[in-house]
Amino acid sequence: MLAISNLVTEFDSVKALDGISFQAKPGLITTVIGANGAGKSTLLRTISGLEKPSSGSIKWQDQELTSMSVESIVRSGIAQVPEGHAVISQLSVAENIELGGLFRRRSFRGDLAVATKEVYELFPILYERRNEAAGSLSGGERQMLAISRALVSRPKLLLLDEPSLGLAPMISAQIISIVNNLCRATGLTVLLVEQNANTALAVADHGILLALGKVVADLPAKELSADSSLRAAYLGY
Amino acid sequence: MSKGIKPVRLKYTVIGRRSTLLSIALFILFILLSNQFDAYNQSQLANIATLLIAVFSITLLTGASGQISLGQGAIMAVGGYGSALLVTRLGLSMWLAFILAIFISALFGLFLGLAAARLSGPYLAGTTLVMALAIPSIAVRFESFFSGDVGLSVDYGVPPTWLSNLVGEISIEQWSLYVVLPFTAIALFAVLNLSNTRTGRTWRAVRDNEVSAALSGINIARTKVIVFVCASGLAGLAGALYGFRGLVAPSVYPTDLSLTLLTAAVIGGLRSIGGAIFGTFVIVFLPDIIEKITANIEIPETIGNYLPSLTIGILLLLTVILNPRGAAGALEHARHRRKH
Amino acid sequence: MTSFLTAFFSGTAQGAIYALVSLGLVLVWRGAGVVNFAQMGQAMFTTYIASQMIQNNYSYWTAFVVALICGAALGALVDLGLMRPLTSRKNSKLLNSQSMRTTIPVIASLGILGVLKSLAGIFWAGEERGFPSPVAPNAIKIGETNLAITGFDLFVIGAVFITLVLTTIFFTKTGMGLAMRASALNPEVTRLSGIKVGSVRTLGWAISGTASSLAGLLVTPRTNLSPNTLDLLLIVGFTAAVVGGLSSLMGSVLGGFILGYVISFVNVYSAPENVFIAILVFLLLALFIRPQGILGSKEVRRV
Amino acid sequence: MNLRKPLILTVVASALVGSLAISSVSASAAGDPGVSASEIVLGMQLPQTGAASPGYNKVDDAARAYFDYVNSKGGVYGRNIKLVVKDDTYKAGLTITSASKLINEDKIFAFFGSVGTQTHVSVIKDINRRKIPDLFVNSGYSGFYTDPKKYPTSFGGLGTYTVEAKILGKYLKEKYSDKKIGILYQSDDFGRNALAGFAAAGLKFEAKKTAASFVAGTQGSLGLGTQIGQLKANGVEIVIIAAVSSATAVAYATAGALAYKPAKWAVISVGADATTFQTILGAKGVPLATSAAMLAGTISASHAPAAGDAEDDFVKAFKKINDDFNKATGAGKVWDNNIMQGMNIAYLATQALMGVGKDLTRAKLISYLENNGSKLSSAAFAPLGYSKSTHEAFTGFWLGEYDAATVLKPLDGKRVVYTTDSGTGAVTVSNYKRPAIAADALPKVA
Repeated sequence: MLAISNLVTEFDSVKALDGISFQAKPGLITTVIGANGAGKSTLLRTISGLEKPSSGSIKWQDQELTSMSVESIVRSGIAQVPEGHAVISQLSVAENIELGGLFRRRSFRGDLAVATKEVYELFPILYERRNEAAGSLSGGERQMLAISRALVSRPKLLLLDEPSLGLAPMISAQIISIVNNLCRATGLTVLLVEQNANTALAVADHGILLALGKVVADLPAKELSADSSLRAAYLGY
Repeated sequence: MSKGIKPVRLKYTVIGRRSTLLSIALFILFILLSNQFDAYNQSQLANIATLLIAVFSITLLTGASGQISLGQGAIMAVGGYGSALLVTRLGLSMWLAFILAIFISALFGLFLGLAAARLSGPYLAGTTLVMALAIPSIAVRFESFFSGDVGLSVDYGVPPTWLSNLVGEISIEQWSLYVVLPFTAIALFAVLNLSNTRTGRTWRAVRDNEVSAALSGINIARTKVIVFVCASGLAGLAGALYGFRGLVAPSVYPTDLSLTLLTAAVIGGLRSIGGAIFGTFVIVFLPDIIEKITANIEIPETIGNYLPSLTIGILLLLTVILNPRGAAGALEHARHRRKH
Repeated sequence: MTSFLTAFFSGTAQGAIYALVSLGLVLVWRGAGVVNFAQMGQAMFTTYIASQMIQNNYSYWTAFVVALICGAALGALVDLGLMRPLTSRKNSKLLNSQSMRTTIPVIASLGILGVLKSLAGIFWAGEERGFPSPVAPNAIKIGETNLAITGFDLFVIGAVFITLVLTTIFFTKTGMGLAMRASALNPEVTRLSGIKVGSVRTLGWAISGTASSLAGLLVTPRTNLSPNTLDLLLIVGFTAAVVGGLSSLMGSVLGGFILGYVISFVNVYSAPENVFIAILVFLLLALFIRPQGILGSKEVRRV
Repeated sequence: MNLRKPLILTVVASALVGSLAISSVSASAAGDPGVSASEIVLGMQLPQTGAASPGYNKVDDAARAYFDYVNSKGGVYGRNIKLVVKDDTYKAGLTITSASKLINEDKIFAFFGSVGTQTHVSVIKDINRRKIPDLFVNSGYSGFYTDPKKYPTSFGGLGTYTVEAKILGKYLKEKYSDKKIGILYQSDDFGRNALAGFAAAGLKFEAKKTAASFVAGTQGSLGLGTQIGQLKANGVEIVIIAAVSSATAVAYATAGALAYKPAKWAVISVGADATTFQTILGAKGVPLATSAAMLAGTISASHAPAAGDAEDDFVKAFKKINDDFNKATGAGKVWDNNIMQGMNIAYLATQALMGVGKDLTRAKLISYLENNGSKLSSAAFAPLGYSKSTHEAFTGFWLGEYDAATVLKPLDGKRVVYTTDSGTGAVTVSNYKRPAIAADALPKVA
């Protein structure tokens, strides 16, 4: 269980997150939606430790994350797929995947091979192109690679930052459905940040609506998508 | 440059008055100081006044526009050789030669700047370092023109009689201070104005973020070249004055000189003119202070010999670790804290 | 023809050493975004340590290994003690400016250089001393003709070759090598993969320290050791790194050899006095014609 | 870069306080500075640290040791000789600063034994303008001494490079007229002065064929091998070296590596210090016996006895004083040519100061040296040239060959001192007889 309370993150004394509190239940997909600049990405970056909050707490399985380094947070079972299909384009596909599991190679060598095999099964196209430079992949393939890199570390919590950004609707739908299946099959907890609220709410169990760094709605996904007034006020459709 | 200044003419005059006052203040303070000093410290003061101009060039280049040069000493050499050749070969007056040295080195800075505009950070640092090494060897290579290692013997001459009649007997050291000081005051005036006008703000924008500076319509390359030209002019003037202490030769402008100047600028504070003054005082007087302190302590000669360079190295590291903005930054920090 | 061969062989042996220096510089530049001007100061210091050990009757090879270890330790120390705190500091206004982030570490490395030189002066009285070579530096013969290459040159080329092979294997075949490449290319994604980028960088500094320490051990038998002797090597190595692209390991090695030939051919066909000028001209030409270096990629190089 | 008034005031105020603390204005008594009833203060500038310091940084300790010895014997007319030394790291900018300090703060009576042409040239004009004696400069650059009207107070402390090259050159040209003679020189004022001297003796060299060079201070780190390789390829049989001793050692090692064995090496005295040669090669792993064998047979010139000549009375006396009075430690105290040179000029200075008499002034010292300087004696086998028309020191050299014990032994077993000038004068045999050193190792003046 991920529990966030009163989280504040500032950039040059501008509050990007202004006292955020919510919980993400294990085994479910929680989506964070909101307009541009609502603080969605900052939220994910603060959870994974890339940004340091100025106050508040992030509890993950009784561990306080705010004082931990990015690496320790990752090692505690949280994997983030950063915005913009972040892969290392100069490295090969296989190397990108290897990178994700690198920190486990001492203690879980056997499982690492299994995990690698699993992501290749999940995304067969990556296996075909495993020796090519990641830079040569298409946008969708890169996103698959970024997710694969996160999955080989066998996370318990997956932080997805705008996976559909810049992708054709069909491909983004495909990717989101794969994540959905994965969650249902393995009990993975997912925190999905999306600008495209419809897509996200369609698969999510729970929805958090952010506006200007504050939580304006914390509802089951179905209720949130049904609330047309909220949609009109904050998402503009 | 004129294009950059024009729109702010109004402000220019206001700033001009303040910087005039400050430059005159500096001039008078140096004179007052020199009257308290013995001849050696007067010559040290002249030395400070000279090197200060070179340190100002780093304040402009690195502090205001973010370009790092490890070769200011080589540009000083350009100014030094320029002026010394004009005096020894063409028989020009020393004063005219100093002023021409500014233009010669500024022209050199233009070429250098054209190359430097394409470079950033470590590329520039390394390239200027190679230059610092190569320029003195040009003097040796073309010995018949530049007089090789032995160099060109030049000096400030003797004080004119009208001056001695006016203020009494003037020592050679005092005379050297009197020669240098007007140039230092003018350099200070120039640097203050450059940094406080829109030109200065343009430079700072380039320093802080090239991309956003470019987005706001600043021509990055041209700005960099202009800074290089200005800084080179200053360094060349300093080099000419430095050479006229006695000699213009490769051993007067070694690679270390460039590093010493940078050290002075960093210790005092790369972005502060007051810091530049402070840093120059430190590097010039530190060896004397260490000598005074250790005079009565029995330490092995080898340690004593290396103590000044060791201290300066440690001072540089401490500055960078404790407050990269140098003494000026630390002072401001302290003042800031007291207020709260 | 003889002078051509002389220049060629000498250039190869010299270039091998420049390649090492250049490699050390590029390792740190890629990993930490710092050009370490103290690098050859570190090498000078470790070579003095080796020299001191040999004077105290340790074998050459013991001293050799100790010097390499000290090189690694010194490199790591520079990073842990100075560069890491410096580059990770976010609250300082000065470091918020783009250009200052590269400038301040350069200044810091110059400070280290000054301190190391002074310390070497204090410990070893600034004395100029010789330094042994592990193999007899005798010219290699084919039949009756002496080649312009000595056994020691072959040792140098061999040692550098082994280093380069080991480095290549390390970077392409090991997890740590992958982590190091990834850290250099994209620190954020690497951190998000659970890799301690800070430690990986420190390792880069250590490897760079070892490579330059090796360069020091290999170059001093040909000349003498004093606190200043290796300064030139840094400048040549830097030029080689820029020619090679500063971001490419292979490029840096290639650049080293090219510089070796440039210097050697200027020595033979022109005059040693022209070497510095030639280096400057070559550097400027390289920057103008191919600013991203022979193997550098355009995006990495901020021009 | 904002400038607030308080900051500039703070800067200036602290500078004021700081510099007041270090300025020491002492009222000077009547007469020349640096002389009192109990003391004579001499000042010396040399590289004690930095690239040019190795070897030369021993000269000051040696000279001080000799002065301390003189002081222990009651000084000169009851005055102790004090030597103030400033490190200029071989950078002229610092030389200018430290000269001002010696003059204005240390109030020296005279400059003494300054090391380095490139540095001394930056201050010689000023020193002369102030009429301060500039004694026994450790530079063989003839430009300092041959025109006393230009530099009336400067006196040499070495034979000039030109004189030495003329003498050595004439010998080699005659003796090896059938052999190909080449040179390896360091490309600075020293190397080029030597080249000019050889040219005056009729020995001309051709670049890339019989002349090889390296950049001074690099000690061949940028490829001495290619240069020596060229000499070898061109079949040069006699190699002259005009370089400092540490570079000579590297040159021999490099030639050895290239299997290049010239019929004869000839090394200018500056570069022929056997101790430095052996120490450097020793650290390169060359056993002492081997390096001695490498040096054996090398021709060199000297104005003084060889440092390794244990039979020489001056060497014996100086060595004893070095053991007893030299405060340097480690390598700084090891007896060699540098130490002997330091002792010898200190001996000369003591002699000159004694010669002037009790009433010591700068003008008297200079006039004494011009009128009686050529009669002064020292460890050198060559006469001093001091006169009203030239301020050159040792005008002659004897030629020798290193034996298997690294001692320079006179050629053909008989020490012949040749003499000439720094101009176009002929090389002749000198009939100067060196006066013996007194039992107390103190100079005696008539």
